[in-house]
Order: sequence, then structure tokens, then C-alpha cells
Amino acid sequence: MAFESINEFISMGTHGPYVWSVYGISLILLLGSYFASVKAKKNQIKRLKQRYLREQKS
Amino acid sequence: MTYSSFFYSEILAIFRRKQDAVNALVFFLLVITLFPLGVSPSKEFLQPAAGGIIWCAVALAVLMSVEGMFKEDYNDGSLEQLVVSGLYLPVLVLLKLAVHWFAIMLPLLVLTPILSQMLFINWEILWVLILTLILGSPALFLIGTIGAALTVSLRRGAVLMLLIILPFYLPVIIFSTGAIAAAQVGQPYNGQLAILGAISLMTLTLSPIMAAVSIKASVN
Amino acid sequence: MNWIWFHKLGSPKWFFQWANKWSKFAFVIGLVMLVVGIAWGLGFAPADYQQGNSFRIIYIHVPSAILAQSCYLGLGVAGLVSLVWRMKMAPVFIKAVAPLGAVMAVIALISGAIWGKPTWGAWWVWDARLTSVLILFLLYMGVIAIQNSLDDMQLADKAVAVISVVGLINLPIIKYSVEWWNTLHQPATFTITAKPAMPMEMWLPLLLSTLGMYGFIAAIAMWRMQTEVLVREHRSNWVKKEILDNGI
Amino acid sequence: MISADLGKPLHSNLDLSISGLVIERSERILCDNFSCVVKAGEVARIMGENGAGKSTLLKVIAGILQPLEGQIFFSGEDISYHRDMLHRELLYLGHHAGIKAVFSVAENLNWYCPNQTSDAIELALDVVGLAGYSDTPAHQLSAGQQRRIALARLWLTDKKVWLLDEPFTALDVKGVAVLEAKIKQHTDAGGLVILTTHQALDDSLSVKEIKLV
Repeated sequence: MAFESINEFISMGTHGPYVWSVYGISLILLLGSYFASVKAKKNQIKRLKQRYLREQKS
Repeated sequence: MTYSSFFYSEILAIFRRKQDAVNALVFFLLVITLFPLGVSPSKEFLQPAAGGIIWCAVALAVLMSVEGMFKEDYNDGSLEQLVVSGLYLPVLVLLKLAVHWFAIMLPLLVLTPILSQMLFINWEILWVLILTLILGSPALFLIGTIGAALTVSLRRGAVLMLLIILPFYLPVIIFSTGAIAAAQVGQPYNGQLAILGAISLMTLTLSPIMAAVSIKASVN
Repeated sequence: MNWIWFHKLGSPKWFFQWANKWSKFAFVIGLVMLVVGIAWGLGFAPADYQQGNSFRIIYIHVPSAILAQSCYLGLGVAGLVSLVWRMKMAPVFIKAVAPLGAVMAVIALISGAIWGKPTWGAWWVWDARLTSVLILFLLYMGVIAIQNSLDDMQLADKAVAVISVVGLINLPIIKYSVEWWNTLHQPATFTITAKPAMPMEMWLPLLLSTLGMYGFIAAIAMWRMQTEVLVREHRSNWVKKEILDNGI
Repeated sequence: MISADLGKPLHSNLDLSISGLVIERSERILCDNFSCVVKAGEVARIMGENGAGKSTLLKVIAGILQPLEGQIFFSGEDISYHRDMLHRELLYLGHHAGIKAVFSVAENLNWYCPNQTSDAIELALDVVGLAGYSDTPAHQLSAGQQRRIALARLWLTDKKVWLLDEPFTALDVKGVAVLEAKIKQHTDAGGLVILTTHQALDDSLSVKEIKLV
């Protein structure tokens, strides 16, 4: 571990706000891409399923 | 239809639509006027910035005029006729571009000496400016054609075309203004001119083909 | 050389089933490497002797910058494949990957700007690397804009393919011109990432997080491509069978 | 060009055959597994409801649109991807017939048919009912008159394959008869015509009907 304590790890010298804001923003963007893509796939499958079932009935 | 009859008809069409070329020139002048009025009319600002101002104005004016290059042909169906003419489409694109280049760039080159006085460019530097315009502007037209061909079927394609094409103009603008800046401080500028020529030659081989692909995809 | 895999890749059905198998694998491996690499970089790698702890931003900045460029390279190659071989999956790839590349460019830009503050004392410096990522971002926005503006799918596919190919050829020129421009305007600036001989403890986590980012993005890209395949092939029997039988 | 020496028209063996064509337009299948053969000397009339894809089929044959699947052969050669061979022999008149508004009537024809004398052009304009208009700018003419400029090309061309989208719409009864006579003359000389029309065609033409469903 490059840091002596948890507090030091969080403050990162004086650079804590910079480092943590970068990782925070990146995390949000990456998670956003992940969830958006997974949800789009699920929705498309659901839409097609409903459509195929409707076609089968008629 | 033959290559020569197409070429002749393009010249005729440009001649009949003189106002389009005039519009491009007026637009060019307007963009240049924005800088002294918007930033500063002082010689200290304008002299070093002149190359960049003129080149940005040229890039925008060329984009504006190239954008409408296929619009009318698309609307009246002659673009379809070009596709089925049995002639090689990239060559037709190139002929059309050559006519447009002359119609826009010749008056613009005539205008530059006057403008260079208004922007305090020395006579020795003017020569470099004109060289960069001659060597670099073909690339602007050639790259712009691709965007024009892609967006021709859109009613409001101008902004979209600006968005996709302008980034590709950056190298031309960088090396042109670089050559002018180098000349202004008395450094050699042959390298930049050579790169400009190389970029124009490279786009000359690539973009007629890409524009032809885009035209074929757009007419339907 | 056996080219069968190349032709298979062109088949939406084959791709869909292949991605079903491998996407989760890529995702898990990628995520583990990314987390390990970043945790290592944040907690265990030594601080930079010049920049101190702000240097730890590199473990997200460089992977995203590399991914932004790799995605664009992929776009260009896919554009070429789409124009020359008219392969069905190539436009699907472009459509799925372009927004991911844009996100990567945004992360690289934001992290670069925030890193710039403690390093240069300014949020933004017209440094060659940041400027070319900015242009890369604009190129992505162009691809996305034209994709979304053209309603006719065939035309949109052709258009993004053309723009990607033109971009692929232009990217080196743009990069070179920006670097040349940068040296002209800012001789000998202190660039944030170009460091001579990074020590192993700094370099290994960077490698890990970069590879992890590749896996992570590859998995998301596969899911997005699958979605797009489902949209485009919804009339074909295999999609119907896949959805009704397997309930994916 | 009709060669007098041989005593028969050139390209008399020319034919256009379509096999297994599938055309998709905006998420809709217009043509499913469509096949047909049109030989030299034949007039093929594409039949179908409004919106059945008649114009689209013409565009696909002309190579303006790409089919989803299927092949097109021209005189036995597969031209599915490269239409150059067909284009050398093709005259296509679509909905918008490619008449430039800023050109005069004669200039419009000069552009498409550069090898014709001005007398020939005057004659062609006379036939389509535009006598005396040759110096009038096209934008001063009505839409129907503009279409007739394009039709005048039929009298000025030596192309063998004609694809005509609704060629009769802008014509009066007399004009229709004149055009039908021209089409007959063309097919008799070994030409090939594919057209769409709402009108019943004259009995003297050997019309082959192609149904689109």
C-alpha cells in the first residue's frame, strides 16, 4: 500500500478531489453505458416476444 | 450524355446561377469583417491573425457553397440520370468540382490582395497566402463533396454537413496558417506547402470515389 | 489461411449465438482486470515524483483514450468492410460502437481536464493529446449525428461507412497536424502522460486496466450489436425461434 | 444505330432477365422472389396497385436502388452489382426526369444528346408538342411540358433499353398515339421497353404484362 492510512488514501495528498472526481465521473459514465445497453437489449427482446406471440394468436 | 456535354452543362449551370458564387464571396467577406469588429481592429491583433482569419472564412465559404452542389440535381432527377448514364461517376464528380472550384476560388483569389491590405498582410506574405489557397483549397472542395453527397437527400443537411466535414478541414487549416505564420517570422515554409499539396493529391484520389458511393446511396 | 471465420462473422445469426457465448466471459474478465488494475493503481502504485498523487488519474485516462482511438480504428475498418464486401454485420458494428467510442472520448477529455488543474494550474491547456481527443470526440459526434439524421437505413449505413473510412484515413493526418501545430505554438510543454521509462509498479496496473477496459467495452459492444441484430433481423425465422424457444 | 449492312438490327439477341428479386422499401417487402424475362422486341408493362412498387422495380432494374436479394441478367451477363453494361444501352425516365430549370429546352436536350443537330432537336420537340419552345427556359414551362422535354429524348437516342415510369401522364390523346407509335418502332427495330402506366396500351404493341402483388 502506498498510503499510511485510510485518511491519507482518501485525501491523496492534496489531490484527492481531483482523483476521486475523475473516478466518480468515469464510474457514472461506464455504469450508464452498461445499464443503457443491457436495458436496450432486454427491451428489444421483450418487444419482439410480444410481437411474435401476437402474430401466433392471429 | 458524354463527359464533355456534362462538363459544358455544368459550366452553363454555374453561369446561369451566378448568384450562388456571389453569395459565397459575400459570405466570405462577412466572416472576415466579424473579426475586426468582434475582436479588435488593431494592427497588432490583425496582422498575426490574418492568415487564420482568411483561412477560416475560406473553409466556411467553401463548405457553404459545396453543400448545395448536388441539391438541385437531386431534386430535379438529374442526379439519377448521372447514375444511369453509363459514365464513370467519380469522373463526373471531379468535373463538377473543377467547375465549382474555378467559380468560387478565382474570384476569391482576386479578392485576397484587397483583403490582405485590410488585414495588414505584407506584400511578401500575400504571395504565400495565395499559394496556400491554391494548394489547399482543392482539398476543401474534395472533402466537402463527400459531405454534400451524403446529406443531399436531407431537407436541412447544411448543419449536419458542417458537423461531419469541418473536423476533416483541420489539417488543411493548420498547415496553411502554419505556412503563413512561418513566412511572417521569416522561417522556411516549403514543408507546409508540400504537405498541403500532398493532402490535396490524396483527397483527389479518394474523395471522388467516396462521393460517388454516397451519391449512389442517396438517390432513391 | 482459413477465411471461414471471416464469412461467419458476416452472418448475423452466427454472430448472435457467438456473442451469447462469449460476451459474458469478456465482461467478467474485463471487469475483474479493470477493477484490479484501478485498485492497484489507486492504492498500491507509487506516487509520481513530480505530479504526486494526481498521477493516479492515468489509470482511467489512458485506457479510455486508447479505447477511444481503438474504437475509431474499428469503425474505419468496419466501414471499409461494409463498402467493399457489403458484409451485414459491419454497419451493425459501426452503429453499436460509435456511441461507446464517444463515451470513451468524453471520459478521456474530462479526466484530462481535471488532471490538468493540479498539473498545469488550468482546467484546459491546448496540449496535443487533449486537442486530438477533442477532435476525435467531434468525429464521433459526426458519425452519430449522420446515423441519427438519415431515416433510410440503407443510406444511413452507407453514410456512416463512408465517413468512417474517410475518418480512418484522415485520423493520422489530423493527429500529425495537431502534434505539429502544438510544437509550433508551445515548445517544450510539460505533457502529462508522456513519461520516459515508467517503473514496473506504475506500468503493470496501467496495462491491466487498459486490457480490462477492452474487455468491458467489447462485452457492451457485443450486447449493443445483438440488440441491433434483433432490430434488423426481426422478420427472420431464427430470431423468432431464438426468442420464443430459448426465451433469451 | 441500326446497321443496314447486316439487314437486321444490332443487339437483336438482347434480353433482360430477373430472377428471385426481393425488394425492400422502408421495412416493407415490395417484391418477394420476383422473376421475369423481357426479350428484344417486347414491351413489358409492370402492373400493380398504387404503392405496389412499380417505380421501385424500375429503379432497381436501372441500378438506382439495390435489391435485397436476386439477380439481374442482361443478355446473359450478370449485372446485379455492376450495371455499366446495361447503362451503356439504357434510357431511364423516372418521376423526376432530370430537366434542369435554368436551362432552355434545347439546352436540356443538348446536354443529354450531345451528338444531335439542332434540326433533329427541333423535330423531336415538334413531335412531343413543344414546337417553338426551344429557347424558352424550362422553369417557365408547366410540369407536364417539362416531362415532355424528357420524352423528346426518345426521338434523339440510339439506346436500346428504355425504362419509362408513367410516360403517358403528361400527354394528350394525340401525344399518346405518337408515343405508342414510337415505342412500336423501337421494339420493331429490336429495342426493349419496360414501362409503368395506368393507361391501356394500343393493341398493335406486343405487350407483356408483369404483375406485382
